[in-house]
Amino acid sequence: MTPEYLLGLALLVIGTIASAFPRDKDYLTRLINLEIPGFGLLLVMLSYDEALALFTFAGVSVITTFVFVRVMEKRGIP
Amino acid sequence: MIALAVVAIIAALEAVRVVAERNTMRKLPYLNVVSFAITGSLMLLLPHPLTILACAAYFVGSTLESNAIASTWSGGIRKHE
Amino acid sequence: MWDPGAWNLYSTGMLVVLACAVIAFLALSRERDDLHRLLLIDLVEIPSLGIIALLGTDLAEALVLPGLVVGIAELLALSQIYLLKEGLREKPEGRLPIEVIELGHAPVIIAVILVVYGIILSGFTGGGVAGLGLIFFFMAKGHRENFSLMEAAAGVSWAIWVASFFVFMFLPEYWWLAVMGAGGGILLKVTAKMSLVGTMWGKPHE
Amino acid sequence: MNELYAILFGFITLLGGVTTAIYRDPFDKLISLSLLAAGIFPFIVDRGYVDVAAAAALIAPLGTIFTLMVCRRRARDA
Repeated sequence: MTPEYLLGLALLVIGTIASAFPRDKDYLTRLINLEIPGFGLLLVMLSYDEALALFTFAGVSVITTFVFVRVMEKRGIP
Repeated sequence: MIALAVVAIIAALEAVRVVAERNTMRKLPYLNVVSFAITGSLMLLLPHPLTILACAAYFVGSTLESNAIASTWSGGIRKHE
Repeated sequence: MWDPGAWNLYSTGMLVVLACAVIAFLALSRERDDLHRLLLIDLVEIPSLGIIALLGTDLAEALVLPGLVVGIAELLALSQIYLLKEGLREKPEGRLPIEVIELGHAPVIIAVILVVYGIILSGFTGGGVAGLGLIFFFMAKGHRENFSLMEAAAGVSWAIWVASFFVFMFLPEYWWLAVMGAGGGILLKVTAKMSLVGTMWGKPHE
Repeated sequence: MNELYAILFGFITLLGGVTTAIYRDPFDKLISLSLLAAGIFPFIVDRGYVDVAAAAALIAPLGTIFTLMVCRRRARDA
């Protein structure tokens, strides 16, 4: 019963709900809320000692953010 | 041991103050205090030479982050056009 | 049969993560807007990776990495398709108007640290980290792109990869060399591709 | 990790996660997100992954900076 594991699951649930049904339904809110389950998954991976996966996930999630920001900048915020 | 407890309690209290503050700009000093406290607790948690590196990275990263937030909030650099 | 002993930490976590995946799929099925759907696809990916991560062995680590590779490739392709479908062609204005980014040396230092660190890590992980540093640098400081150099890098990485494959096949006693070659090849390839993403930012240069 | 520290840092993490989910202003959300990240690093270091912590500490602000570009766009339009 490690604290990392419980915290990670809690963040995963909070983030998923917040991102699936956000309060203001616009792109920016969803993009920022998407980072919460990311951190939750990071903690779950940490509690299972998967260091390499953790590393890669941290890098890839920021690249994902960049791709979304690029699309949003091209589209313009409605 | 007592030092770590003090630093961690300070971090938690200032985190509450960040949340309790309504003004966006006034949140940032409290956020800085939190990141200073976290930097200190990182060093006290694992006294090892490599931890200094992690502390420095976290310090630089969090300062850059709050600077970027503050700079964007105030409108960024004025463009002459 | 229901067995109370089976409800250990692992099963509970699996149930929670599956519930998250169901919530994400529910939101995805009710969403109509395309960009929102793209964001929700990314949300679905996270609990799915969590299910794999809960296996908790080296197998999980070996399965998470391809999942991430496929995820980022899929996202790049889908976002490009979305942009083409909507007919959005103009490039966004480059450069961040943030003082710490534009006036200071922070982007250079952070990019250099990340690239050096990525080279030490090697493999896909190192490629991702180094590519991230290059993206940040290109985005913050602008770029004079030299696409032929990147094509050359991709070609060289291909060649290193095939060569190390042949070393694995015909000279198995030099396996260490082959592993290093393959890791370096992937590093070069992923870094080149990721920095290409960074150069898509900024004003058109013609 | 001692229970006291687990509770304190877990409290910071959860506070950051919940407030990121419920705030509406994007800048408030980003500040809460950096609070969430601040709560996570002691857990990473406590497991002994100092290298992961160093890399994650440099990577996490990049995500925020990328997200700020969309915020800037919206602030200028409004």
